[in-house]
Amino acid sequence: MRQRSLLILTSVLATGALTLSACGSRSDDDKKSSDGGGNSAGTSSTTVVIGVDAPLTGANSATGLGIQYGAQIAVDDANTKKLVPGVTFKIKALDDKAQPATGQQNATALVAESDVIAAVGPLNSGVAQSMQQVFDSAKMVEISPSNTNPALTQGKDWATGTKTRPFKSYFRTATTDANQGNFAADYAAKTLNKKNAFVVDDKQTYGAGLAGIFKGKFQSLGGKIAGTDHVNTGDSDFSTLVTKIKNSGADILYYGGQYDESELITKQLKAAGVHIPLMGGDGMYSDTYIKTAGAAAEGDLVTSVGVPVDTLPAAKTFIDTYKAKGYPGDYGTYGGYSYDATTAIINGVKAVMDANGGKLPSDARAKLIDAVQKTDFDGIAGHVSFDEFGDTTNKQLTVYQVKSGKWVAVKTGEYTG
Amino acid sequence: MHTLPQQLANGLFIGSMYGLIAIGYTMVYGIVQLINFAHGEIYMTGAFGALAVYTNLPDGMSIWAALPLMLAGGAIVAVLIAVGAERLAYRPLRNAPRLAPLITAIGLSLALQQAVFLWYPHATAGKHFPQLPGDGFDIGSVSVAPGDIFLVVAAVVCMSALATFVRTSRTGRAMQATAQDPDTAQLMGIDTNRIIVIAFAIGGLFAAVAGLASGLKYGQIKYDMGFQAGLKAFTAAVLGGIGNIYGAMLGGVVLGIAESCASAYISNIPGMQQLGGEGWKNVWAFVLLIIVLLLRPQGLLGERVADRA
Amino acid sequence: MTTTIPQQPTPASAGPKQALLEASGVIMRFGGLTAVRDVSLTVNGGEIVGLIGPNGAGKTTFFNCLTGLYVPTEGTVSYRGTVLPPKPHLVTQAGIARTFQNIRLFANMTVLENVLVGRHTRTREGLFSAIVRGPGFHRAERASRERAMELLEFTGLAAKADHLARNLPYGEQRKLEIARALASEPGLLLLDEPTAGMNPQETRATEELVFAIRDQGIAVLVIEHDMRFIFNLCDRVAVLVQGEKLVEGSSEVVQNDERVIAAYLGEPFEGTPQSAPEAAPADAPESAPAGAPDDDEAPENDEQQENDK
Amino acid sequence: MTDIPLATAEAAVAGTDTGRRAAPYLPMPRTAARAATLAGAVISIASTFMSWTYTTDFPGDLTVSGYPGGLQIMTLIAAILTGVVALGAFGTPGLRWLNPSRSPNSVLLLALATLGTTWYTVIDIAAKLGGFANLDPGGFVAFIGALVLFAGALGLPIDRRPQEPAGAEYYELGRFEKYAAVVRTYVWLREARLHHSDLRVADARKLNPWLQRLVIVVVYALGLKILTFGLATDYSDIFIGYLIVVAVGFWGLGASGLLKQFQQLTHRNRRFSATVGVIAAIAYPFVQNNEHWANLGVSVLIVGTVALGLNIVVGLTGLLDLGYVAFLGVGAYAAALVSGSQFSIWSGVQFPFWAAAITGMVAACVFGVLIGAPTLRLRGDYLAIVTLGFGEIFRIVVRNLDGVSGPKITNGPNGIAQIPDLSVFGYNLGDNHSMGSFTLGRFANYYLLMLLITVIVVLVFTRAADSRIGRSWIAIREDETAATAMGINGFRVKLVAFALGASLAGLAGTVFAHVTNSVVPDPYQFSGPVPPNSAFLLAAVVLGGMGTVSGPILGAALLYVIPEKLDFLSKYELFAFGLALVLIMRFRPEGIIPNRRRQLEFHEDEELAPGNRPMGDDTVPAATAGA
Repeated sequence: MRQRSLLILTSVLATGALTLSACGSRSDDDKKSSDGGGNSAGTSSTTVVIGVDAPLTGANSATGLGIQYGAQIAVDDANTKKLVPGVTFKIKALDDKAQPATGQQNATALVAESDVIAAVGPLNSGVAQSMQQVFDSAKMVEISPSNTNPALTQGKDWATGTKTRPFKSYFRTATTDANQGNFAADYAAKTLNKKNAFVVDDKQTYGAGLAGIFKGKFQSLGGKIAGTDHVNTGDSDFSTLVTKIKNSGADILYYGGQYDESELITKQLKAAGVHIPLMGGDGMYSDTYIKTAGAAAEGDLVTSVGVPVDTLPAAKTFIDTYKAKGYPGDYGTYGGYSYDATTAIINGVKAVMDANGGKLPSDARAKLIDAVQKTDFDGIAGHVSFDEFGDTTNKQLTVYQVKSGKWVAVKTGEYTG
Repeated sequence: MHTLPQQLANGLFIGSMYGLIAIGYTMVYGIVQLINFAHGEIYMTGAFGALAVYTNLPDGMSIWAALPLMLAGGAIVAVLIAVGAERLAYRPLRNAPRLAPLITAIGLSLALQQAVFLWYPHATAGKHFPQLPGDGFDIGSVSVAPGDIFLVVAAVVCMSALATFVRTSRTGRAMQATAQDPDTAQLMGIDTNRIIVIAFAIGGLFAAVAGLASGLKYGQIKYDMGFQAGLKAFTAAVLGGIGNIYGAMLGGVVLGIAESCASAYISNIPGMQQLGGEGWKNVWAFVLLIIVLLLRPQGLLGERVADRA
Repeated sequence: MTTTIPQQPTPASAGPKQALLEASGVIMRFGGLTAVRDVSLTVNGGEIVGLIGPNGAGKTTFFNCLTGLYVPTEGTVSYRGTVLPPKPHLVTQAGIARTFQNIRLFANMTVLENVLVGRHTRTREGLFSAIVRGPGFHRAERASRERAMELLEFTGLAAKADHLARNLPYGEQRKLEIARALASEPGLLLLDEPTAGMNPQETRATEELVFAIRDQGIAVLVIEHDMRFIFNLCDRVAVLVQGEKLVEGSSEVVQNDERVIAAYLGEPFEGTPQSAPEAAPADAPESAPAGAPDDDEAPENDEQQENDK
Repeated sequence: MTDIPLATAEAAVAGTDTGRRAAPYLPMPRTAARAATLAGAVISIASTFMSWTYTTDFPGDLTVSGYPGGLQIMTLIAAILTGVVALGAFGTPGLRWLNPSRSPNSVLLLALATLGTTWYTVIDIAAKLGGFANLDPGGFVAFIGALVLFAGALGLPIDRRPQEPAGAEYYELGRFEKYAAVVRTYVWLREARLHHSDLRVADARKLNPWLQRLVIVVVYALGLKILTFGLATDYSDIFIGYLIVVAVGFWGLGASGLLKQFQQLTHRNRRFSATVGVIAAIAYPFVQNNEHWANLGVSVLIVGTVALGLNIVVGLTGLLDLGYVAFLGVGAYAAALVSGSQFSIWSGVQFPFWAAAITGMVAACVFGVLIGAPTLRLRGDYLAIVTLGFGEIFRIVVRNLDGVSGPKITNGPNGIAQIPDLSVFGYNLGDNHSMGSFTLGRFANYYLLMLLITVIVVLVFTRAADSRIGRSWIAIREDETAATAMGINGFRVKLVAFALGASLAGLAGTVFAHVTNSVVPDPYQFSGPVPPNSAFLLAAVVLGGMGTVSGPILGAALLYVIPEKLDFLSKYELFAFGLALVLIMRFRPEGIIPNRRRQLEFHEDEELAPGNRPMGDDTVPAATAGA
């Protein structure tokens, strides 16, 4: 008796649910199409949406907003220049708060929206790991302007030379830790003639990766490693570490991580009377570093990806636009890469449409993967094209040094190791 | 081992800071048996209060002249927040089940941290803090920075002032009585509410001193500096014997020295090469806490109380 | 109150005159204060023993020593010839149940649930069987509920089984505490001032209840201030003064002992806490240290405070 | 508390006091009030068929005449509901069942919902588009209609709190008690409060059992519809309107007694309603056939399940665990290690899901015991701080176990990536599966798997709570000394609760690892902008209701969905979070879904007659302070 009643009611419920869902989806469709109608009333163009995923709030938001508005400017440029005739590009920016699970939710949200064609982002390599698969199963292009973990494109065993590309749909316009770390080691050993390096990192994907690569390369160039240590992000007292460095006899300190900790380390280091330069990656390339560390920062070095922006006219225009629009966030770090990544997508869309007689094909997302793979243009941070792993072929790097309280470019080159 | 004196000094400096913050935990706990989780954030707001005063001072003012004003500013902010939290958040919950004030404290801690993050100008990243002039100098094999001197002097002055206050003043004795037995103290005509407010205020004041000292020592303050510091300070308070003000300072110093020695020397122990260094120091601090709780749950200076089931 | 408690036969049921509880040489010191001095006491099967004494005589402290809430500084407590470990739950497990001077029910559980908690030691169902809910679990749960309902019938609370314990009137809360204690199927029941705050009718009813319990073969040790209650009820009475056992014997013996009269002389039985030195009987050889606090209350308060946190 | 003793207690109070008190807030003739209410409802309904604004710029396109859209639908629904419930309250035959308590309070609250959502819309249009000039006549009609409706409802005889006894003292006012004006205002405010909780309603259990079940099914289906409707709203504006209608409307339905009747029904048909609830939950990915919402559903279930595990520790046993998310992490890492990911140190090892789940549970349980054993002997406060420390340490340790600064286990900061999708009995959860006209995507699959786990955890929770061990947990929470004196081995019982909580979190962690494809150390922290983190889990428990089953799940859902829908708030989320914890503890410590016990525990004074209120909050001796 009970069984039968259950059965009947279940089927009633199921029918009900089906009816409801049918209504629900139809009314949604109605609304959407009427919305679309409203929007397209003025222009007769298709709207193509490019998703952006970055931390837009929270501690990393300055950099994340730089990514968002970098992409925004690229889209605005494409729309005003009518780069792809008949297409209006729009940005849909989602906030991943630097958390993998949120990044993944954003990825599914972007994938679920049919007018989103590709995505730019995310900022953090850890977040990218959760997003790659979602985009890949949807055959949707994802270009990160800032992920530096080599494993994202070259697979787990990249360090041993056996590189395999895990996801065909993932690209990046930033160069990997491998290039930057090697370039830094090269500069430290050959140009600065340092023999004995102390290597510290913050145990984050970026910092630990960079430090590990620096260490390997520095040793292979005949340098000695005086010691290694790892700090916790958020710590402010590094006196123990400083004492260790002081007694290690190192003549350079390499730090893999962000300026939040390194500015304190360099200050405490020099306060303890250890006057050796601190060298780091682009995570330290910030004016805040010099401001907080004060005189202690003098002589410290960073490597940064790309050539100095003021040497490229396109980059200058970008920065001027960014400032003129009054966008929040930090365009300096990854804004240019974000612009280039977005432009690569826009160019890809153009290529896909050209091949389809000027219309967007139904499988545009999948076709875009091939188109982006063939990207080849001059962006604002250098030449943009992707190798067989989806990595940028632009391996331009610059070393900056603090001189009289300012970052000054001391060497620009390409790592070709 | 020639680095030992320096490492001990490093531990002493950071430990004094823990100790100063731990006073706030231990006094409040001693009187109302409440772990004021938000105390770490009070330390943070103290530092930001001091910075706010500094940024509004005329340019070119000497840091020595600014220092008392900054201290006053930080103290006012921290004490107001501490007392306000007591009055508005904790006091209404005195009769509530024991989880309620703990959860309130956590909420308060989050809200304070985020309030500074959101509304203090440009506080989303670290804020630069003014520095004492002068370079570091060496005492024997130990190098010391001006910020360290300020910290140690502040800790010593604060501790002796507090000890004198508790021992000799009427209010101080009332505090001791309240900590012993609040009911009886109230029967004896002690206004327990006032005593509780004073405990929160002293905690806030000491936290502000610690916040200022931290800014002077590191040159950077951050909206999230309170969480770690609060956790460490609470550990220090437990190590020293919660409720005991001398224990708080002792616990702080012990914790600081343990941390710096663990970070410096554990990697020298065969088989533990990888487990030393800065990265593991918080782990060792935690292990120390667990060991103390296992072996001497009443803490180093705490009294053995019957039936702590 | 003539309902029988259907009692599962206890395997080692002690004979009427067999010693059930033997406390020998129990000493309890708190810091410098000795609350219980070398007290020995025996309770035989089927007996009702009273424990009286002025406020602060150490009665409750002695109780706490018997039930493992305090670890006696010296001395042993044995039950049916086995020395009891000083752990409350093991003492209950062995067969000694108790009530508290200040009622300690599980206020937010229903009356029935309170009694079911008392069944804890007499049931075995763990987490796993609770989750799997096999037939054995249902059987045990049903049996527990039946037994609990019997006890509620016995104490006259069956109609209120679904009420929250906190909503019961005072007298019924006392009864519920007794029912809860009986649920653990004790051989010995310790009652700590079961009639405190009761009117004469309620006191009579409690007297009946205690007799009914004794008639089930459960020995009772009871602390009380109400002399009439004690002398009506008890086969034997022990008098505790200043932590020491002054006299022990039948009601008449105790009633006529002049030291007892001296100890109580002029002292109201309830109410104002007396100051110890004056109250010290002339012939008590070692008088307590001057200003010894009211030890009957203090440790209990302390312990309660600590557990309320 | 069951109905009978409550009723008798109230009766006792009523006997000595004035008893029920009903008075309109706006004095007007009864017929006028009724007429205004109905007229307001009709005007509001009519207005939604008109155009409210000129441009389509406002979200939801309110320019169309002829049929309602966007926020107009909210006004329409609220107004219809108000109208029919009002008719029910006025005794219209055939509609009386809509308002079983016969109290106009429900009409007032529903009118408030209508007013809230309508005025919000109108003001939002004006604010977004720059002034009231952007309103079409329809907007003004709606504005007036809602006002008339609300005014009419204010004129109805509203059931209120009994009058305060003369000379009552208000200690909670502190030193302000000296000022007569303050006290008068305070008394006035106290007396103005609605009071309908004790109204008697017809017993729904007398209905035909078949009808009872039908009602349950319909209500669950409606609930599902309301939920999916809310999730499908495109704009945060519409969602706010939706929230106003749902929250205030729910309150109104509570006043009408319908919720009480529904509770009676679910209580009577407990097993049946649980089954229907589960079926409704299963229907969710079919009804809401969108991968993003399925993903959100998975996240809500994961966090809700973990919060439920935490509820055993916090809600039942009364132990505050502030590092609970670490156990989720332990489970996730354990599952990742045996998942067959090439980044795992045992990259060849691939356990079937059931084995991985057990691995995760066991690993988390071991950690739970390791943390609990030294601390559970001590006071509860120590546990809070040690677990907080453990939560932090977990992240640090995991970050260091990469072979460089520690043994190679977790791959350090890079975590374990490319965790393959689960396959259960040959059903690969990563693939799309077609079922009739539905396609179940990856996240829908995981949603269903996670739902299974949630059901298991709910069963574990309810069964454990209602057993010997569960009673001992609650006894420990209530009075640990008394509990040990009743023969409960406090340490052991607490350890069991702690380890069980940890295991359940570990179980959820195993799914979490597979859903997110990777495990990295960062999410497992004390507080962070997004779940899971310990503060979030605690907030879910506290917001939803400590000690209840549905509370933490509802709490998790709200904490997920509200920020998702109101994206402009995301910046302030953590701040709001902290503030919410403080305010909830102060004003509604029992959470949204109060545990029967907890509610009494927290609001004891209000259950008593006003004159019997215990001494004011502020004069309590410090003995119990901070307890």
